[in-house]
Amino acid sequence: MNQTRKKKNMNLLIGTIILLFFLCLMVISFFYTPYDVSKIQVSDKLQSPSLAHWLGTDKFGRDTLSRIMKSTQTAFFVGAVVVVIGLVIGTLIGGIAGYIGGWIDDIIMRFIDAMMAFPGIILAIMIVAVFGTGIINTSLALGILTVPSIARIARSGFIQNKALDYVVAAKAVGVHPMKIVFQEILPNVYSQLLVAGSIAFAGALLAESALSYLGLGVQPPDPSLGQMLNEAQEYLTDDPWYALAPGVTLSLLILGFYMLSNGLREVLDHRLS
Amino acid sequence: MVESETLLEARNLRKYFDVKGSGGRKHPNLLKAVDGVSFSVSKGETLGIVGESGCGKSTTGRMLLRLIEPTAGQILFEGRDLTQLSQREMRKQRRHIQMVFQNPLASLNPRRTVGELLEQPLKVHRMGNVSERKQRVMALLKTVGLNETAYGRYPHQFSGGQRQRIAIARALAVTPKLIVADEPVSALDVSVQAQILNLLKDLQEAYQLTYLFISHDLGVVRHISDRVAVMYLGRIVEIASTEDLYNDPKHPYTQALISTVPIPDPEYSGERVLLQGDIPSASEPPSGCPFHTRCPLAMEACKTVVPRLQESEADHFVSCHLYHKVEA
Amino acid sequence: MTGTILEVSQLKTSFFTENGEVPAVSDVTFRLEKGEILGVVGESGCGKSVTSLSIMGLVEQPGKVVGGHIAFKGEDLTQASAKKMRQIRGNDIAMIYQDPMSALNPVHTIGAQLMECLGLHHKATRKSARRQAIECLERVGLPQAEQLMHYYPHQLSGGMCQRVMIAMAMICEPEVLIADEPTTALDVTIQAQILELMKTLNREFNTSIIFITHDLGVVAEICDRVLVMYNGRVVEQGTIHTLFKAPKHPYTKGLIQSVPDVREKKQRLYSIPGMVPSPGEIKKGCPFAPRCERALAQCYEIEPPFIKYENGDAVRCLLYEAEKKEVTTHGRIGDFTRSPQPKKVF
Amino acid sequence: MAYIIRRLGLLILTLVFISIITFLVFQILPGDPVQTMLGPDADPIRIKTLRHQLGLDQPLYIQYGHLIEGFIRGDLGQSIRFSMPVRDLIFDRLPLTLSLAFMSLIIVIFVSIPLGVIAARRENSWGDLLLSIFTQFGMAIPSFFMGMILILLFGSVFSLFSPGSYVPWSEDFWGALGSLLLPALTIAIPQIAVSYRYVRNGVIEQGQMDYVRTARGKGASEWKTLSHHILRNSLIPVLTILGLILAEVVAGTIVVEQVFSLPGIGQLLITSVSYRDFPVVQGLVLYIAFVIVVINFLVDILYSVLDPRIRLK
Amino acid sequence: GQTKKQGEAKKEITVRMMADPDYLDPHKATASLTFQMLLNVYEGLMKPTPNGGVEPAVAESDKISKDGLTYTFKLRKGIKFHDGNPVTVDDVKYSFDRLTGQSGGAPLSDLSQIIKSVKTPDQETIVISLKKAYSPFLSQLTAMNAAILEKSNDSKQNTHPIGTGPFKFVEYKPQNKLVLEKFADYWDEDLPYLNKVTFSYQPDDDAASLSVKSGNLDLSGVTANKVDEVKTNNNIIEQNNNAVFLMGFNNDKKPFNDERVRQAISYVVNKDDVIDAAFSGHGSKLGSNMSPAMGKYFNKDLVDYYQPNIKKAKALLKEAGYGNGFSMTITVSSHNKVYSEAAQVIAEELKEVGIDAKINVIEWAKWLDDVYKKKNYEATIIDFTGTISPFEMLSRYQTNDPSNMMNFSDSQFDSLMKQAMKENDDDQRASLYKQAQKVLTEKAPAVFICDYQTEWALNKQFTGFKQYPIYYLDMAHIKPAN
Ligand SMILES: Nc1ncnc2c1ncn2[C@@H]1O[C@H](COP(=O)(O)OP(=O)(O)OP(=O)(O)O)[C@@H](O)[C@H]1O
Ligand SMILES: Nc1ncnc2c1ncn2[C@@H]1O[C@H](COP(=O)(O)OP(=O)(O)OP(=O)(O)O)[C@@H](O)[C@H]1O
Ligand SMILES: [Mg+2]
Ligand SMILES: [Mg+2]
Repeated sequence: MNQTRKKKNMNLLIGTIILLFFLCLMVISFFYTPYDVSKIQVSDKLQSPSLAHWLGTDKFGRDTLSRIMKSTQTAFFVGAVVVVIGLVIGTLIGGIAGYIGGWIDDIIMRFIDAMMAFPGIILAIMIVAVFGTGIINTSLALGILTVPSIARIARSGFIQNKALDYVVAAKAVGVHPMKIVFQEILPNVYSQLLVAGSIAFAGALLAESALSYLGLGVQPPDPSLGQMLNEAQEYLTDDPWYALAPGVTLSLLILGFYMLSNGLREVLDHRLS
Repeated sequence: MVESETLLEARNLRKYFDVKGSGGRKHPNLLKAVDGVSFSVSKGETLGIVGESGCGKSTTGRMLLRLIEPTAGQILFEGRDLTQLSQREMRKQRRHIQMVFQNPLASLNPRRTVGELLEQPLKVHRMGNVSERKQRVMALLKTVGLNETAYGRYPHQFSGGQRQRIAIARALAVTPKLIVADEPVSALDVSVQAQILNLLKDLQEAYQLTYLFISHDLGVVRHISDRVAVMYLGRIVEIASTEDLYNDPKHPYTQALISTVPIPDPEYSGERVLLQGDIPSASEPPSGCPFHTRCPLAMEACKTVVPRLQESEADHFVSCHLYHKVEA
Repeated sequence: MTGTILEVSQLKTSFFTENGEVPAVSDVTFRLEKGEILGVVGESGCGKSVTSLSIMGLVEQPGKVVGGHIAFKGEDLTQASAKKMRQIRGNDIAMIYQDPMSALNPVHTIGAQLMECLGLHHKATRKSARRQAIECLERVGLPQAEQLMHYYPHQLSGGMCQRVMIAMAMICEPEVLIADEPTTALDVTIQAQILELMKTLNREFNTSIIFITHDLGVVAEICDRVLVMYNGRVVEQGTIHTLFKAPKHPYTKGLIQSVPDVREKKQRLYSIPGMVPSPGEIKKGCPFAPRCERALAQCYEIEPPFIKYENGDAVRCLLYEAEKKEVTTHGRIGDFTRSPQPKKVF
Repeated sequence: MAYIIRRLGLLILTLVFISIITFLVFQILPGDPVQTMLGPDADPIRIKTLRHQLGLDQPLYIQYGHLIEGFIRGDLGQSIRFSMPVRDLIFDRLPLTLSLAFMSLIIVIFVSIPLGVIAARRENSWGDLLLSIFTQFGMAIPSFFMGMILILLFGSVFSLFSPGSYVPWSEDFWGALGSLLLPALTIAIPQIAVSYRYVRNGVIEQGQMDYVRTARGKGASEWKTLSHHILRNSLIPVLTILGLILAEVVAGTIVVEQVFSLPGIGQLLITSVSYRDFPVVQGLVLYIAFVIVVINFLVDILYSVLDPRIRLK
Repeated sequence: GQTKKQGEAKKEITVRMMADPDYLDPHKATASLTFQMLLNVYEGLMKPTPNGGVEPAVAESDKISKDGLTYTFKLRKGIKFHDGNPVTVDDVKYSFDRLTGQSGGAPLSDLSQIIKSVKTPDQETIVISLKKAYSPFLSQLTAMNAAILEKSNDSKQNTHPIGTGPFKFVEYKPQNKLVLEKFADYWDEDLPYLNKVTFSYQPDDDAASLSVKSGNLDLSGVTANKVDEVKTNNNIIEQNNNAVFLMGFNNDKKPFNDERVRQAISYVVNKDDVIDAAFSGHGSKLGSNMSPAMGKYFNKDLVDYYQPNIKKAKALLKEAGYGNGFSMTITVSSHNKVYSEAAQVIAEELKEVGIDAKINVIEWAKWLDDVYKKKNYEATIIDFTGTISPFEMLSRYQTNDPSNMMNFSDSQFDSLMKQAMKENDDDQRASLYKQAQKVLTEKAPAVFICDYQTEWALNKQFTGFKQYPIYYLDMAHIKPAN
């Protein structure tokens, strides 16, 4: 709308920069990290940042920077799996509920309500308890948790769109209902889903770290930021660096996704008006 | 007038919507959007439907394609009752009946190029192969007066009038027999409106199209229609050939309607029939004649007895007790 | 009864968007006489609303009045302080809008909204404000005004809302009423009622009204004089008689020609080719030139001057510059009834 | 009235779903409550006897049946781990969690609304941009990390606060306030960002409405327009969000109670899951869900008070 | 914490409660943390002593028959329950009947498999006869295994605990606090010194150390890295826990059914590194399933039996047919970080001999189910908390023992244990236990890592902390410092 050029989409800009930075870090970590990520050298433990260890070392004497680099792999993996699961299942459920409506919608929505009223972290703990911890299971559990909110967004998108003239027009032309759902409506809901997806990505990182904080998230030897924070927590007062490094990284990553989502929203709103 | 072949006939169409009554009463209110509408459209003619907002024009139009399922009634298209068809068969039938909507931007999927939009009906009805389809789309663009460069562009890159041309082209793509045009020019500026009206007329001539033309603008309807039906609160109150209707309106509502249209002529001094009050709500329609609450000529009988649509002169039907005395 | 109450000269209002300056109104000049109804017609986007908002001092960011003067009873509103403008708004100049439903605050009662106006300008007691509000509602023909005071806008029909809007505008008995498409959203039968009401009010209170519309029929019915706007400019100005009987500007002529008539069936409507340009799109010459069938080569080069006639009429067209002196009396209508068949659109 | 009955019906359906989810998850959850409670050193005979005494050797669906039967009678059952009524356990912790949630909500409301209004008034200024980045950062910091930082700052550096030293309101009002302030802040900060966005956008959106122009057209001052016309209307959608935020807040207490070692509902819930204390988990989850659903219900009612269009429909 | 006027001796103490008691009823309770608190409330016929032995409590004296089958106890004179009622032999009999299931209910303890009968010939004598000789029987008679409860309190043992200990129960709020108060009629008239003991729930180590620092907790275990922070106001007492922290193998599963593989791994694991990483260096290395806290029963020669030696380990693996290593999973519980931390160190070290160890962290409840009960695992890391009975510490390695989670089976070990059970002479028994420990070391059913230490921080205003080889915070002896 009425924005001046200069400040336009700072969100998108900053968000993209942050995420690109971490993406680069991740790509580099596949080929190179300053130290072996899992090499334990107890004699080097709990060092403060130095030239040798830019971000210090952890209580096993492992290099924090290397571990942070490596853990971006985990972060992006978990986030991606969660978002894919959430988007695919959520869109399917929400789309069906929204397009068909009636009692099917009622039942599905009550179920979704129930899922949402259910404390997510508890459900995650339960799912992890059943299937075990580890990167895959954690991602699956969090993916399932993302389904309700995405389903809601998808549903409202489908409801909004199905009453619009272009859908009626497609019907009038004789297009099959399934095609209407997936070829006509979906592309118009996708911008909302895109935003929801990037929020879900941030949410996945948050939730993974919360699970890890409770000791139930991604497990060693896969390094994860939440798990690093969990380890570092007890050294907070003496070695704040130990906790701050992964904590700040995590916050920045999540910030990146939030800003990206807001930026996207601005772009999309902008295009609509 | 030459008796011509009937293309479409609507018999006693009704559409009642369930609306959640206040406080969620046990029986939801029935909103009688369309309450027993019958008319027929002959091949090659244009039937105009006018009426104020909410009187059920769009609902009627959409029911003809079963985009809204009628609550009751029949729709005979070339003798076949469309209401009896399965969804599948109905989808096939839609090739013959197409629709043009009021808001051209809303009725075009914003994420499809004009090319895709125009090709879609051809694909759905399995017409031609890829190259034939593309050829046809190009021809269509030309027909409605658009440049070939429009093919790859998106609807939002066009002006309102151009968009309406695209919508018309899409409706034309499958060579339909009937086009239901629901207020196709209401959203347009006067100068563009004229362009589109002319286009519609030219197309009708060129392809022997039949139109059901819905509008609330009496001037526009007069300009384009051969016959006109006037609706009020879900019913047709008068239906006649355009000339008859405009020159000799029978129903008090039609008379009032025509007389209140502002004329762009400062010297015009026709008498105005000012109606009092508002249109009643369709969910709580008055008893008897729906118009009696505003009718300057209302009689006792009008409050209780529902008038029927009857022929008062040749091909001039009106639903009013003034013309058909109520039998006691 | 006579005397100029509002004089707008060379008003220019622009919006400063990310795509640069959008001159929504680039040259508007007119006078409003006391007690008259001045119509403003033009197609969508030609700057009618922005003109009225400029007069009210309500153009919002990123818009700005960048030139010209608005003289209200001798005072230049473009230079007035915010406080002064607040005093004038609602009290001396009031406004009503196209969509009465959305112009009323959905969460306050009709009564509260009516009385707010009085509270702002006359330090009236609640009781007298209430009495005045009820009177005002009755004056605009609303039955059961007492109860109506407690209603919320959504409980009223469109027509009733528009009456409430009018009552609200009239409650402080302003000298100028700006009505921005007050009947466009209404049905014909309701429109007729509202037009009748406005005529009555104009007569009773001698309020000057600027009546914005794009419906030429409405103009003919209610206005004394008309401005025709195109692309942010007044292209023609005149009494309704001269304008409808002897329009000068090719645009005005085209406009009148392209309206379908309820009284008779035209074989074919005249249509102005092309489409309305967006403000600022045409940088040079007459903005109507690309659509004008009588455009001359220079029309694409020089911006035509605003030619004023002694009787108060005016036109902005190069065609009339030469004949300036001759065409002081009414010209003949029908330049176009005999003009060649319009180009086919396809 | 009918509306309320309908809502009540939906509420019950939602609760039934929730209880089924909990039940199903517990059905497949590995682990035995008695063994978990007593640990690996426990005497096998003792474990067997206790399992029998607690009725845990019956199939879970029968236990579930008993539990539901109890619920209908208004009895939430007996905790396995604490051998005391679930109701007592919950009510013991409720004051803490509720006051935590309430304080967070108050903070959210009193910070986000003024911030949102200020940002909206200065739309697209640098201040608006900074505020937007700032609040997003608040959202991006995981609550436990935020908690850690706050503890580090206020607990260790400034020694203003010591975690885990919760005193009930009844014992020491200021002490309770002090011990809940940081946790409440931790929960509130990300929600401030959410609410702020809605307030800001609401104010901007409502500011462009016709009726706002009407108000200005009447000669109303900026302040009057804002307070009288814009704010009230823009708070209506914010209210719905506040319902969601409250749900988030309630969920947020779970992690935050863990971080700050506060003996509230959240802590009870987590230990009860890990100890497989099915009656407590079922009771708590239903309780939380009930609270959330009821809150949404109240929000709807409040909604109709604020918005006459809904009231009279 | 209470802030009393300066100079006045503090008679009330706040002690950290790490976890809730499982039951207040001592016959039902099992968790060592429960008894850490409840041993102040309840007593058995015997009570533990700091050196690992037992001494008479509710009983005044005991006599054991030659064949080790009959134990005769005399009831302590004038001993009272907290409600003021005198303790009678009926109460004693009631308590044993309740434990063994004689009074109708199901048995609550495996004492039912040892005890034949409990008789009360007169008002001050209790005679217990056993089914078979069981030398550690006396140490089974403390409140941990056989608390003496009041018969008339039968239905309320769990909600209104009544015992004979130095403190009486006041109130318990789950996840909040457990409050005890001085029992004025305690049989040992000198004890206790304090008026009130509050166990305050604080599961989080960091929060606990902050509370200790701020004086909200007077007695609490603190993690090693926090010791310096709390030193100023507190005395630090280091205590061996008599726990055995180990990595156990599933001795039935390939390749761990081959003792050479187990020995090889024992040669790889560097216990010092593990102690450093998981316990910040605060632990004493172990060689077998016994801690130095057990005094004379501890075989100290075994500690350095396996020195880290990669060459030897590789040779052993090669011999066993795993020259190229193999992959394995270490399943650990999530309820404490030390397990996964130790696992990370060990996994890293195992890489050196080509063993690829994955770490699977699961919930405690799942661990108990999968690993402990179903024995569905390859290797796990866990700690066994100590008891005062050396027999019990070793018993889980007997072939048919129900708690033999490692599926260890060795006939030599079994016969040594059988002998020890019958042996009445304490020194003889000690030597048998030492031999059994040696068998365990050699056969390596597990890598015995360490007995970790607890750093107790006790507010300088108090003294009198007594160490026991079991989880027992003896509050009766704590007194104001001046
Ligand atoms: N899906 C629906 N559910 C409930 N009521 C409906 C629905 N669609 C239309 N209506 C109601 O039916 C009546 C007729 O609507 P319809 O759209 O046919 O009117 P219309 O004559 O086309 O009006 P307009 O000129 O405003 O387009 C209206 O009162 C409308 O509120
Ligand atoms: N906030 C704004 N930002 C940028 N451009 C604007 C803004 N408001 C109006 N305009 C431009 O100003 C021009 C004139 O708008 P205005 O609303 O006055 O038209 P109008 O004649 O009232 O049209 P309508 O008949 O549709 O109401 C439009 O072309 C529009 O693009
Ligand atoms: Mg319609
Ligand atoms: Mg306008």
